[in-house]
Amino acid sequence: MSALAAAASTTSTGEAVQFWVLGTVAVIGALCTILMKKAVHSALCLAGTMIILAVFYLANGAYFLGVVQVVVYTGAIMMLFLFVVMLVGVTAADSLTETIKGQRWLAALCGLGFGILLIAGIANAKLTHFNGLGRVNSAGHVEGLAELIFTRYIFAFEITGALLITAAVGAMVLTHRERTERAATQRELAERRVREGVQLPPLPAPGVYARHNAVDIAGLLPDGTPSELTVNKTLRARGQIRDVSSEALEDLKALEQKSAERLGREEASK
Amino acid sequence: MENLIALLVAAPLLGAAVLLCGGRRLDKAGHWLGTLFAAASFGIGVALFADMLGRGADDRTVHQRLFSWIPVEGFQADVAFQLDQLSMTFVLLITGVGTLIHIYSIGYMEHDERRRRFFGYLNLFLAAMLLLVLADNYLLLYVGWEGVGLASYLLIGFWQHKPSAATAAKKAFLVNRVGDMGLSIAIMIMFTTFGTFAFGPVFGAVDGTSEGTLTAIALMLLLAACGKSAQVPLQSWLGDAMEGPTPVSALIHAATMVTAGVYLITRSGAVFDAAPDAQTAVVVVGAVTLLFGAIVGCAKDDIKKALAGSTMSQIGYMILAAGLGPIGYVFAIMHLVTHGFFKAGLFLGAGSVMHGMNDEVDMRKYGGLRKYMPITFVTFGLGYLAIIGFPGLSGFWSKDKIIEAAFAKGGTEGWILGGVALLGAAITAFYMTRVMLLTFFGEKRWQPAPDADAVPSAEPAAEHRAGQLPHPHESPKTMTLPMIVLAFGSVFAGGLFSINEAFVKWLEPVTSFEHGNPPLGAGAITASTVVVLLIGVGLAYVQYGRKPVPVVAPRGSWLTRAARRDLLQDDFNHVVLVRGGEHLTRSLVYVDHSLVDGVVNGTAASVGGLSGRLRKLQNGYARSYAVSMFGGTAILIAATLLMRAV
Amino acid sequence: MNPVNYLYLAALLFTIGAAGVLIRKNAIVLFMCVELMLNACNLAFVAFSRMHGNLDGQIIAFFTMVVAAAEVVVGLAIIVSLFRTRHSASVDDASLMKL
Amino acid sequence: MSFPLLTVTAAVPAAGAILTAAVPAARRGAAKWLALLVSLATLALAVLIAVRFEPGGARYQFTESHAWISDFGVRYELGVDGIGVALIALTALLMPFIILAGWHDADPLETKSQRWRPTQGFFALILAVEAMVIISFEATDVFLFYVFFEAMLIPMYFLIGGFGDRATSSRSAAAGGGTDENAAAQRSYAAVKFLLYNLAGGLIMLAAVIGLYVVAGNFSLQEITAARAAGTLDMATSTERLLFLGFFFAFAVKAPLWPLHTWLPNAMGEATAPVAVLITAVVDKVGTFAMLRFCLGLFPEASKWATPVILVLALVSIVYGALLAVGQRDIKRLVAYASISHFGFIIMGIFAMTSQGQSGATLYMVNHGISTAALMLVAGFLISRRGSRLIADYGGVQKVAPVLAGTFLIGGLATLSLPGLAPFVSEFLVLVGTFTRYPVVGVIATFGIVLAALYTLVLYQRTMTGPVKEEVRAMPDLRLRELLVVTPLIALLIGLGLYPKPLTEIVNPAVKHTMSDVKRTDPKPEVAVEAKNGEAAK
Repeated sequence: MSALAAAASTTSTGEAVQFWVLGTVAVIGALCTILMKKAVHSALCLAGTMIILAVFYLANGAYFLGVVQVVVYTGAIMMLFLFVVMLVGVTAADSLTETIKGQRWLAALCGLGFGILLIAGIANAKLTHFNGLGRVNSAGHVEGLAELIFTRYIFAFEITGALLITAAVGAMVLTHRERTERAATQRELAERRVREGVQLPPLPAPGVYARHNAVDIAGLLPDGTPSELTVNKTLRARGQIRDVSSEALEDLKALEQKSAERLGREEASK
Repeated sequence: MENLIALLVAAPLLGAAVLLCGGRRLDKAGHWLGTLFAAASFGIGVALFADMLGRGADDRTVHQRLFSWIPVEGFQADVAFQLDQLSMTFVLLITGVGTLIHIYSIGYMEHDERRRRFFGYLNLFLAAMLLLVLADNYLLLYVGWEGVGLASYLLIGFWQHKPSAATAAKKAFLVNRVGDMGLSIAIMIMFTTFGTFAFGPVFGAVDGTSEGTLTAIALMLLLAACGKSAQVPLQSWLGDAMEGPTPVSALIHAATMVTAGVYLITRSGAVFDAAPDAQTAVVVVGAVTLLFGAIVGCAKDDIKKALAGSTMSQIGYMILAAGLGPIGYVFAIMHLVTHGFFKAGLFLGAGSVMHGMNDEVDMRKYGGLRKYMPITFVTFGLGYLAIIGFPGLSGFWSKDKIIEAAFAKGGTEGWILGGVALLGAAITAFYMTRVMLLTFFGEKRWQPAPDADAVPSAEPAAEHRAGQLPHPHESPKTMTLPMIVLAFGSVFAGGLFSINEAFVKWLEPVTSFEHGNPPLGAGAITASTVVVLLIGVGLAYVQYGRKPVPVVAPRGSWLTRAARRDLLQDDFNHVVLVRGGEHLTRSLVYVDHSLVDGVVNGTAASVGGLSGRLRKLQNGYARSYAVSMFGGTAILIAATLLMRAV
Repeated sequence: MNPVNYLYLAALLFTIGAAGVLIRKNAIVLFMCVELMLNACNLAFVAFSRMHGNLDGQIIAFFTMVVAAAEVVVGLAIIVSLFRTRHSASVDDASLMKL
Repeated sequence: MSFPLLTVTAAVPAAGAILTAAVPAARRGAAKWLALLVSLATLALAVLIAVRFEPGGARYQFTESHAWISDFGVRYELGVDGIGVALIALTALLMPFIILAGWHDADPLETKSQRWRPTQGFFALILAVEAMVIISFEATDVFLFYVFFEAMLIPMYFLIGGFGDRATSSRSAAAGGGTDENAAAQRSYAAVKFLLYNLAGGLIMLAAVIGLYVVAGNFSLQEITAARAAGTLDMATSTERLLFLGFFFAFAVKAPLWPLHTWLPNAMGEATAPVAVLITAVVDKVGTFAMLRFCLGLFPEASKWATPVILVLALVSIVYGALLAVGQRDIKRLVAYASISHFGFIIMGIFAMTSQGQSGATLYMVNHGISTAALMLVAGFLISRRGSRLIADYGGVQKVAPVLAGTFLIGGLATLSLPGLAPFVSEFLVLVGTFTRYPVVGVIATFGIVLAALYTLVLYQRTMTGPVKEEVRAMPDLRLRELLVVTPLIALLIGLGLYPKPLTEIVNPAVKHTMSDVKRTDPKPEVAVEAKNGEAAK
């Protein structure tokens, strides 16, 4: 009996230690997933949990699944999530304040009740029988899986294939926007701007007092007040303008003081 | 020969069908056709009569079974006829008087554009009435019973454009229906008790049946008789029924249909004889109606309504006699026949008078007509003498026998009944003399006919004569001829019947007969009858013959006023039944709308309200739905666990 | 150690994921929670597969992954287009179902 | 395998319905003729069934049986007994008259304010109802029956809601204009009410049907009845009662029995007269028919258990319906309440459980169909002439249109069960049959005949007699088409009244079977009579 098969049919002390340690981490990761304010953080926590689950799969003798879990789930699906998070950006939806009356209480109640019931159910079930995978893996684990997939589950397999293609096409249909009219030329844009007369010259550049990432920082007008015009429309809509006017003034003051000191020192050194 | 029985009924029925379905094409000849069919029926009747006379007294009953009518498990109703002496008597009376009245109607209805239909209805009536008396079981009798009710309804309401006529017709039918209810319940009891309702088996099984059951049957039959024969308490329709054309009043509401109750009781003699309590009820009804009708007759100024009161009273006599049992049956029928003659004659006479008087019906506006209408006067006069029981005329023979039989009932009862009958005779004499005096004697009190626009005129072709003074004239021959024939009957029929007790012997095999033993001698009773008769006539003469008659009726005593209003029976009906019924139906309509429907609509509304509340749960937030899904799953798991645990 | 513990863990993770669905408004996070639930199921399948000694559980888990991939693709596409039209990724903003 | 006569009889109108619906709008006149022809063909088939039916033969004849949903033992099982034959004949008979009477009811309207009405649809729906009703009378599989029992609600709903009476019962409508919307609202209220009532009944029945399957294991009426009779199928008393109530409730709504009746006056009032006839003369008969066939056949003990209550409800229906009819101001609603009273009689006859009562009830179904058709269709002709359903809007019609008035009177007389007309035979049988077992009930029900006279004659008096009203002065008498409708009906009323034997002969054996289903025998007469009626005369 190979080592692989042995791992799938018995539980060693090592596995127990691994379960308790990694299990704790997985639960913490799951909790972080639902509690983290930022979507990116949630995604990262979830990815962590998934990797732990992959380890558990391996521990349970599901080697193929364990690898697939890492490759497909953590590698592909979670990355897709991150892409979308990037596309959508940080939104107001991230706020953890509840808007539906009683939703949180109900959710807690249901969650608690559900969890207790589920665990009680498992505890109630007679799960004393423990076979291990030794026999079915005798001809090789992946071969065993393949045999099942391509014999008994062939229809399901084919249909999931069709489903995947459909999903891919569906995603394209949903996200792709067909341009229905000719794009306006530079001339036309310029003429429209003149006609509307709202903002004739180009918009002012943002981040006059730029430091690190100036796209979301409004440029200051000569009197020191920030001008929203200088910030990207999208950011404006999301209310993601960072007002650094006071900070900038303080910086200026500090700079002046520093330079004054230096000047003073130079004078003194003279 | 017995195969002809069906033809008796079929002939007028065919006539009715032809006339009613024939359409306008028959308008010209319709009345002659109708009369022909009636006469044909009479001819068949006479032939059958001759045939019957040719056989022995005990062998005269014949049957004809046409077909099985309603064959249902345990229930056999046949269309079958039975012709015996009793039916024969009726057949001759119905077809005979019927034919005469058909002839009379030719003249009377001359100006009516719907004359064809009138004759159709008359034929329909004859057919139904013949069916009634010829049926050999109660169910078929019931068909005829309701059939005459229908014909009566159609004929009373013949002038449908008059609301009063339409109302009177409806009332007649409704009151009759109450009676019919009695008959149908009686049939149901019979079926439950005997398993059949044919005459023969039922009468044969009377001996082994409890008296209670028989009394129930008899009382229900009495209820039926009360309805059809206008006996208290179901008499109220007869007065109103005078809204119909006069020949109808003569035929249906005097001579034939209203006597069906007497026929029913006589026919069911076996049942009544075995139920003495019911017989007492019959006698009481008869006696009360006798006086009731007579009193009403005294107060009415409308000539037809006065005669209607008289009819009621005379049928009271018959019912009284029929209630006396074997000592009375024969005389009830005998009075029925003689009454058929003289009352039909009287009505035809009244019709003749109205025909000549612009359809005026108020006797106070007649007077002195004997000079203008001699034939009418003579025939009416003979009818008058017959009805008051003038010695020697028909009414005398039959009524006297009834009074004798009443006394012969025996005991206090007998004295009371005899006294009532005598009193009735006196009042009869009084009111008939009053009618006679007001109509044919005294001075002229004619007035222009009422304005046609104000009151839609009853009689045909009256409209163009409205507003003119009437020109009383003798009626055409088609009208006078029947009157003359009937007058002959009024004079001689009673005498003929009484020769050698011919009528008693004729009917005895069917109705059974016992000689009554009145506590007084027959002579004494006859004498007292004549005495009370003279008193009645004398009083009337004092009241109406000696003094001028006011054209507008005086207010009169409370009794007069009550009698004018049919002794307040109508008021009672109106207040209790009509008003009560109206309130009941109105409140039920309300109940149906707001309670029965309301419960359902209320349920719907509350479901709607509830779903309005529940709708708030559907707030559109996907997460809320998720909570319910999640909670639902939790509950399902809990339920599964519980089920496993139990 | 009893492998049933894997089932308890799966139940716990599933419940956490479900609770996340209920309390988060951000569609993307919500989606992640769904994925968490799916993974929890997969864990249970795998554990059962081991207990019963056959591979069918693993096959189902495998199919779950595939379907989850498809679902994520479409779901994220929906989120993106939703965001384009409504400028928000909050599931509460798309509460038009009550009409 | 013999010729599937029953299937064909139901299939002909079904196919006719499809064909009629497919007639292009431009040739809508052809749709009418097609529908008429189909209904006549169905009538011919129904007559064939009636002629070839052997009263002395097997209980169910012309049987057909095919598997339908074999997993649940649902079979396509048809068969007719005498009661079924009588009712199929009635249905097939009335249809041509209904179609003929409704000839112009679905013509496109001139006024633009009202919607365009598909003429073909009207006739197709009528034929669809016919097909479903016929198959309900034929089905001997409970599930099959249930399906069509429910399905006929759909075309009926559209017939009531979509092709309502143009005349309204509000006074202002007669004056003209402005109330189309009001009428449409009333109509849709009536249609929805009809649908909801009957659906509610049907759903409860569905539960009972499923319950029956659970208990009996199949849906076959014949098998279950036989098993019940042989004692091989035991039901707990409470189960049987619950199932019985489930079935009975649905039938009582359909029939309709007090207090489940309120949908009928609305539906009949708002529908056109032919559709009203369709409701009360044909569709509602399925309810009473099913009581006789399914309630008594499947649940004899429970039927006996429920008899007292049902009889009381039937009595209430009789008296209450009649009293309400007296109080109505709307002609069609009056007829509807009269029908409620008559349905009380039918149900009373069924549950009296005597031969006379049940034969009477069956005859009553047929006769009531014909008499109500006669009265209602003539009333419809009358209403179409004046555009008002209010009794008070008429008066003196007799003078203007004597034939119309005459036929109306005959219809009315049939309604009040005048002897000599068909309904008398049945009503009397019902009364006698009830009286022999429950005398008090019989006597109280007899009051119904007085009340029937009251409402009929009041209606006739107020509409037909009296001075001629100005608005009816120009009213034309019956036209040829209308005469063609009324005359045969009246001839039938008279014919069946004088000679109902052909009908009773078909019905009697079926009643005998039903009586043996419920294991009851007629009460014996108290006094033995030596000679039976009839023999005495020979």
